[in-house]
Amino acid sequence: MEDPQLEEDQMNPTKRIRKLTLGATALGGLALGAAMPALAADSGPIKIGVIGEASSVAGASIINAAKLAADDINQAGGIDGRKVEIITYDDHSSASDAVSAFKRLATQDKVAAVVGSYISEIALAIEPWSGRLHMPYITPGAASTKITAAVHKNYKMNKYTFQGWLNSAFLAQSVCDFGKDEMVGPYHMKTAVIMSEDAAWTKPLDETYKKCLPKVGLKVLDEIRFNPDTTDFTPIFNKIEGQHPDVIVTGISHVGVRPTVQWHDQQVPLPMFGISSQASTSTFWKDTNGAAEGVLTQTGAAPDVATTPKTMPFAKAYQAKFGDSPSYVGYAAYDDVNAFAQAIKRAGSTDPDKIVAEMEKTKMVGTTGTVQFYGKDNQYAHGLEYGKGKVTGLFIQWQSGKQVTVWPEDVANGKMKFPSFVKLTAATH
Amino acid sequence: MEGSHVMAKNVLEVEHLQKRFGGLVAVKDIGFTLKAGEILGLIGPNGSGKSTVMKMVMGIEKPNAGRVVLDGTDIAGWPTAKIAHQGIGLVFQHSRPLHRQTVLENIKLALLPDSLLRLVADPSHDERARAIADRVGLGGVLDRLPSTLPFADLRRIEMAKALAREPKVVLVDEPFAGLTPREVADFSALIHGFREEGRAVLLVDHNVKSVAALVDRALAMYLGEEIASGTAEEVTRNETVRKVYMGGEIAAHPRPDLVQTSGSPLMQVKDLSVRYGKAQALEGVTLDVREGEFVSVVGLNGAGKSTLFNAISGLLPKSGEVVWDGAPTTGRSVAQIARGGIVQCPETRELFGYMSVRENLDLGGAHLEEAERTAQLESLLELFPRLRDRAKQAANTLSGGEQQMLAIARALMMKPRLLILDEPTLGLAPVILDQLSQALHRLRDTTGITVLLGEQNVTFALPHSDRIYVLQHGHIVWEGKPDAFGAEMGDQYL
Amino acid sequence: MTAIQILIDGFVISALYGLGAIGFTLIFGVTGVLNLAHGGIMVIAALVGWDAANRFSLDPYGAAALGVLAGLIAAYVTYFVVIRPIQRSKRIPADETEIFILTATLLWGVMIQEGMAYLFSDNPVTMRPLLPGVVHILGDRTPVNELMIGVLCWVVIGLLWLVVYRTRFGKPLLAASENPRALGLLGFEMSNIHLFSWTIYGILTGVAGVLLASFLGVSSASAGGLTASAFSIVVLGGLGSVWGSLIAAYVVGYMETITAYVISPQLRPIPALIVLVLVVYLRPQGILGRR
Amino acid sequence: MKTILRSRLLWLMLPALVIAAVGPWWLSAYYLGVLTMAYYFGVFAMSWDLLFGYAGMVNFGPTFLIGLGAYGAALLDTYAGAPIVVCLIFGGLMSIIGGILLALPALKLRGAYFGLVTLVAVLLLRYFIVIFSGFTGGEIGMMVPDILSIDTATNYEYALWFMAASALILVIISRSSLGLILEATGQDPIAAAALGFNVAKHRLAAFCISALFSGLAGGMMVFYSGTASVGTVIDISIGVQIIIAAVVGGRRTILGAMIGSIVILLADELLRPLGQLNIFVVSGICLAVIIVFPGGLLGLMHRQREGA
Repeated sequence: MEDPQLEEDQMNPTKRIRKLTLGATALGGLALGAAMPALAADSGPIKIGVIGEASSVAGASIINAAKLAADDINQAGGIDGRKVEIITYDDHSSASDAVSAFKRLATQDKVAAVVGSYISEIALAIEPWSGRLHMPYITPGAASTKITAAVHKNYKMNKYTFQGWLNSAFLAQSVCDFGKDEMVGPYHMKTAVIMSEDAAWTKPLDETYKKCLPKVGLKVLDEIRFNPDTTDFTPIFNKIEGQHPDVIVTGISHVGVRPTVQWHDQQVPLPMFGISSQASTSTFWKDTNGAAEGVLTQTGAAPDVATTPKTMPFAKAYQAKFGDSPSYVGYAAYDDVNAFAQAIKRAGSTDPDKIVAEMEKTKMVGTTGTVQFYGKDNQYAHGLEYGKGKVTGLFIQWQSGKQVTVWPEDVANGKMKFPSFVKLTAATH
Repeated sequence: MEGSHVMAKNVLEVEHLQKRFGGLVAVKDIGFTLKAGEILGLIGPNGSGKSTVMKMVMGIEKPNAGRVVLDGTDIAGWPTAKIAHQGIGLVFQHSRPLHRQTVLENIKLALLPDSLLRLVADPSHDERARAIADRVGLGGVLDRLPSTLPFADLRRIEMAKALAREPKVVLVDEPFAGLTPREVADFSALIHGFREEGRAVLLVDHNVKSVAALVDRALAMYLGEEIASGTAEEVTRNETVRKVYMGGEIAAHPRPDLVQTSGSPLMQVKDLSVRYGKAQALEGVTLDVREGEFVSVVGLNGAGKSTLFNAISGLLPKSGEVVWDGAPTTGRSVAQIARGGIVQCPETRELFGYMSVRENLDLGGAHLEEAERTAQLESLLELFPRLRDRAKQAANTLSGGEQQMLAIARALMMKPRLLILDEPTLGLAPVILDQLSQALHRLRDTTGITVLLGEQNVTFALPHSDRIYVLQHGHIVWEGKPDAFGAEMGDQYL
Repeated sequence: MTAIQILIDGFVISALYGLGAIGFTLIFGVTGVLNLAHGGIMVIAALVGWDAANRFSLDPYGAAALGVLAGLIAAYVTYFVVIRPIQRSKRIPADETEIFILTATLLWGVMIQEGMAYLFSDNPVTMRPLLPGVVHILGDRTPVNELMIGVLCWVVIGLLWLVVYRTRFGKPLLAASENPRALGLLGFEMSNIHLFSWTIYGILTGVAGVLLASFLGVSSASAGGLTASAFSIVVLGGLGSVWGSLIAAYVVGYMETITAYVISPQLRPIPALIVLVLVVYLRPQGILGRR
Repeated sequence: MKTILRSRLLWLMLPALVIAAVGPWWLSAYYLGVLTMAYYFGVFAMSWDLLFGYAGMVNFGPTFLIGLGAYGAALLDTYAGAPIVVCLIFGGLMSIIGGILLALPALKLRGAYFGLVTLVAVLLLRYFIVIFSGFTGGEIGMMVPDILSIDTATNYEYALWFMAASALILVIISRSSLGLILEATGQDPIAAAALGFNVAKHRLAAFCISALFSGLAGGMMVFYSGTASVGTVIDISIGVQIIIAAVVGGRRTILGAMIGSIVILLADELLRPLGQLNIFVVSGICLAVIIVFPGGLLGLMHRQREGA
């Protein structure tokens, strides 16, 4: 305290800012954001940062769902009386924007934890920073197995990262399970072609597809990976048709509208099932002008299916507040904020290591099932646990403008229906 | 100095130089020699190919055939930078100095070696640059930025830059364009200085007159060919040269019946001045044109005729006033002036080359009523029957004469009240000139149109004209009836 | 079978490329402007058309018309707000106008892209097909809409040809691309001609955007890519040459389609890009460029 | 007059550098991070301005050079485990070699054509990286094993001094004999050739210098963020941002490009609370600046001084 300047600064932070602003005009706006005072750690609201892709339907629902979760928590009295405050940033679907938003949340906004992004590339870019900055981070949608592999391999460094949604391997497994029950079973289908976009999350997806599809009786004739920039899918469908499979298994998320519309317009006679993330959003029907009829996708939950007691109330509240129903990422983001809130409550502090320790103990009934994370010795360390009684996801199909849940049978509220141009016959060869 | 003349052998020998641009032969078999300490004037009107010759010597254009021998080495076709190293320098007409550097730095630039590794200039450069600046008369403005200098000083910078490389041969493009008489004297002295240093100098200019006092010899070009060479006096007296510049015998055919000396003129140009950047192109020009009159503005290339016409047409910013039909045209757009009745048929013709003859004419008549347009088209095709035959041909496939007729006809399609004809004879063969002359005559006699003609070729202009203005260096120096021209101006013109 | 598919697909894609590039080359030829916000204008037409269809429950044709109108308005805004102030600015040296227009239209393109993403998200959207269903041509199954789009492209190109070559409004456009100075001397106001060419540009680009949305789908993020493809095609064909652009569009369209079908959809754009580089190196004026 | 401007700018830059150097004492870690990126962008923009402002070449593909440097460094680090300094130098070399291969045939092209070739080069590099995704990480990008430092302040100082050194060297070059000749060739290549300067040689030299600094900065950025990805070092949009920064800051000034980058990236961050619209607003402001003040920010200072 010898330095009077320092003392003054501490006593009057705003004055310090003003002084710096005046002093550093030569550097333009440099000083404007300077030295935001650290809020005392244990009073005031608990802040949770959210990074979303506001321009995409899935990313936007991260932001919306997180806000809804905070409202619900606050309505129920907050975390030990402290309110939860959500601070959101748009990353414009860019890894560098996301990283700089993450840094801003950690170092300036002083949040306790961050929920962010459904894009694996972005989650992978954030992961090292979560380690470096000791900032607990969970992705509500990124499915790459690399995220959890990094935690497993270097736990000490990467333990701050969690995967709040099923990873690609589990997604693929659930697709295979569906294929067995609904494609091989009733229609005696024997062959499939995999059609996936070239992205981080589809690599483990395709690998698992290639392992588990033959196990359920679907021979993989070909694996087509295409650039997410692709606009014209005619050559791809043409090539697939040339191989005469019974069904197309999809792994698409960055694209969705184009392949669906072109599948419909060209009347490709093959059914498609698998992951088609955009089809899980409620605007997909409008975006495709109804070409989505008959499209199947795996998703986290459906607004009219009570996967857990929490599912429908959340979906209703979301619908009421934002006008459309949440995408699969929305359900996960809602659960993730709640998981963090509970972990903070149990930890009794916002100390990152304590939060992480409590997150690892999570066993919470969320909107998509019971949320639990694998331990550090599992190859999917800090990944969302998959399986009956945990989280499995479900399959929905677009029928006449509505998403109908068709699998698993215990929650299904409709039967599969395909447009007339789709031929549901087993292979002739 | 006299001694060096005798001993000097040829520094530069140019032989059988030829250049084609597509189908057009721009330079045909040109040759000349230059000794150290000699000044050669390369003259010719616009489009004669003189600039192309200069560019080929400098390596800016590659010759199709011929030799350019500098000190025994054939440098034809070499890259420009290499030719510069070999000892040829060029003083550009349009100076583009570095705007953010001072005069001194601009001169130092020229002293720099062509090396990537020297980041810091040799300290001796400063001294040399100052010496050069003193020589060309820039000593007092060394630390000023070019944008603050008058035009003549900008040209001095160009001169200094060329000098800095110590060239054996100096090419000077239009040495006196845009200069005042005093400055002309200064520059003449400078160029004289080159000779005294033993450099060979090639002056490229429109006409002999401006360089006559300076050159040892001159070579006149026309349509890519040499038409005369010898001393300046010989070239001036040469029959072909006189024909090219003046058109041969001076004869006048004014219309005595046209007595319209009273009444307000159709167009009055009042104290018109135009500057190109810093160069004064036109100064205080005043003239008028009355209804039905055929007025000619004669002057050599570069005197300012096109500048005058472009200023009248609103293409150039100007000071002074153009009064048209009683009201100043200030503030009107080019198109408004044209639709108002002042239609220019420019020197460059400005045809739509890829469009047909008919389409060109239709564009000219686009503002007329259907019936009127058809009638006008018919009467013009009467006047220029060749155009009728060529109606469907693309304009750029026409011969030069046909293109000129098309340009005139297109302007006439607008039914102008005043037709401004700029250099219609440019680059045309004598036979075509006759046809054009006849057409103009018929036009004058049958339609009663008002014409303002700009010409270098006095012989072409005189027979049609009711009145003549002579333009020199941007000034009107003479005004009168055509029959007085021969006596009062004839000798001074060339 | 594949050959016919390549033939039909390539034809339609190329026609769309051509239509998208014609406006770009026309506006360059007549007014000397390289509009790097070109793709953005196509995107505006597509997204506004799509949104209008949903919002007002319009039929596909009404929505398309609204989309084209939006493209036209966007073209006017580009001209009056971005380009004309630069062309008339006294502070910008004449020889630098070009780089300023390039930078300004780049920025404008970014603004359009971000603005559209804000309003309509960056999800790709497709306009309802003008005609639904498929037809079988020599055993090949082709959507009627695709054929319809190919035909419509050529109808629009034909109309453009009629306007430019067969009406008194069109001739000055052609003339302006050759010699704007002469046009002024013949009493044509250049500002009117510019306005007219931006009108044609807006309509052409709007139609291209709407048809693209109906065929392949458009998102706000497509803006940059569409500009790059129009730019490439126009340079390949010769800057300012309408017919050159059409030829280049077919060269690029078929090369891409053949690559996608025969080699791999992944490599689709590569051969065309290499050809583009070669052409620029060996014949910078492009296929039909004059200079 | 001009010398005054020069020295004034320098006098202004020195205290600014001192203020910036003690940044870690008075700036939040977050702003240090933002400025770190801004400094690397500053080097990109200055390299671009050397080409455009002095040599008169409009390079639409600065990210071609940056990407080569970034990926060159990243690949060497990942597959050979070389020390960071070696990787950086290798990246710079890759950038120069790629720059020469691109520039040699392109140098004779004018204006828009040169621009187009550089643009296509970026597209080709991008596809190249995507096609060899097994090696390069494709669109996803690749993680490099080494990073400069995990400490924000250290990273900040690295970037600051790298930028300051680059700025100094580039300013010296731009005002050296070479810069003078470059300016002459940029303004009027024929007149420059007539003065005996080999225009192609000097343009190539400018291209190499620009490539070297772009490549080094690209490599530094990789080791700062720990990743090399198409979206951060190659995408056309990054190139657009660089060009805009240079023009908004004031073309032909080198330092203006640096200032432009810092101002734009900071503005981007300050406006981040606008969410989705921040890029829209920043672009709009830049558009207004170049239309109303074509001289850019530095030009604005110049004008005021002239007025005074």
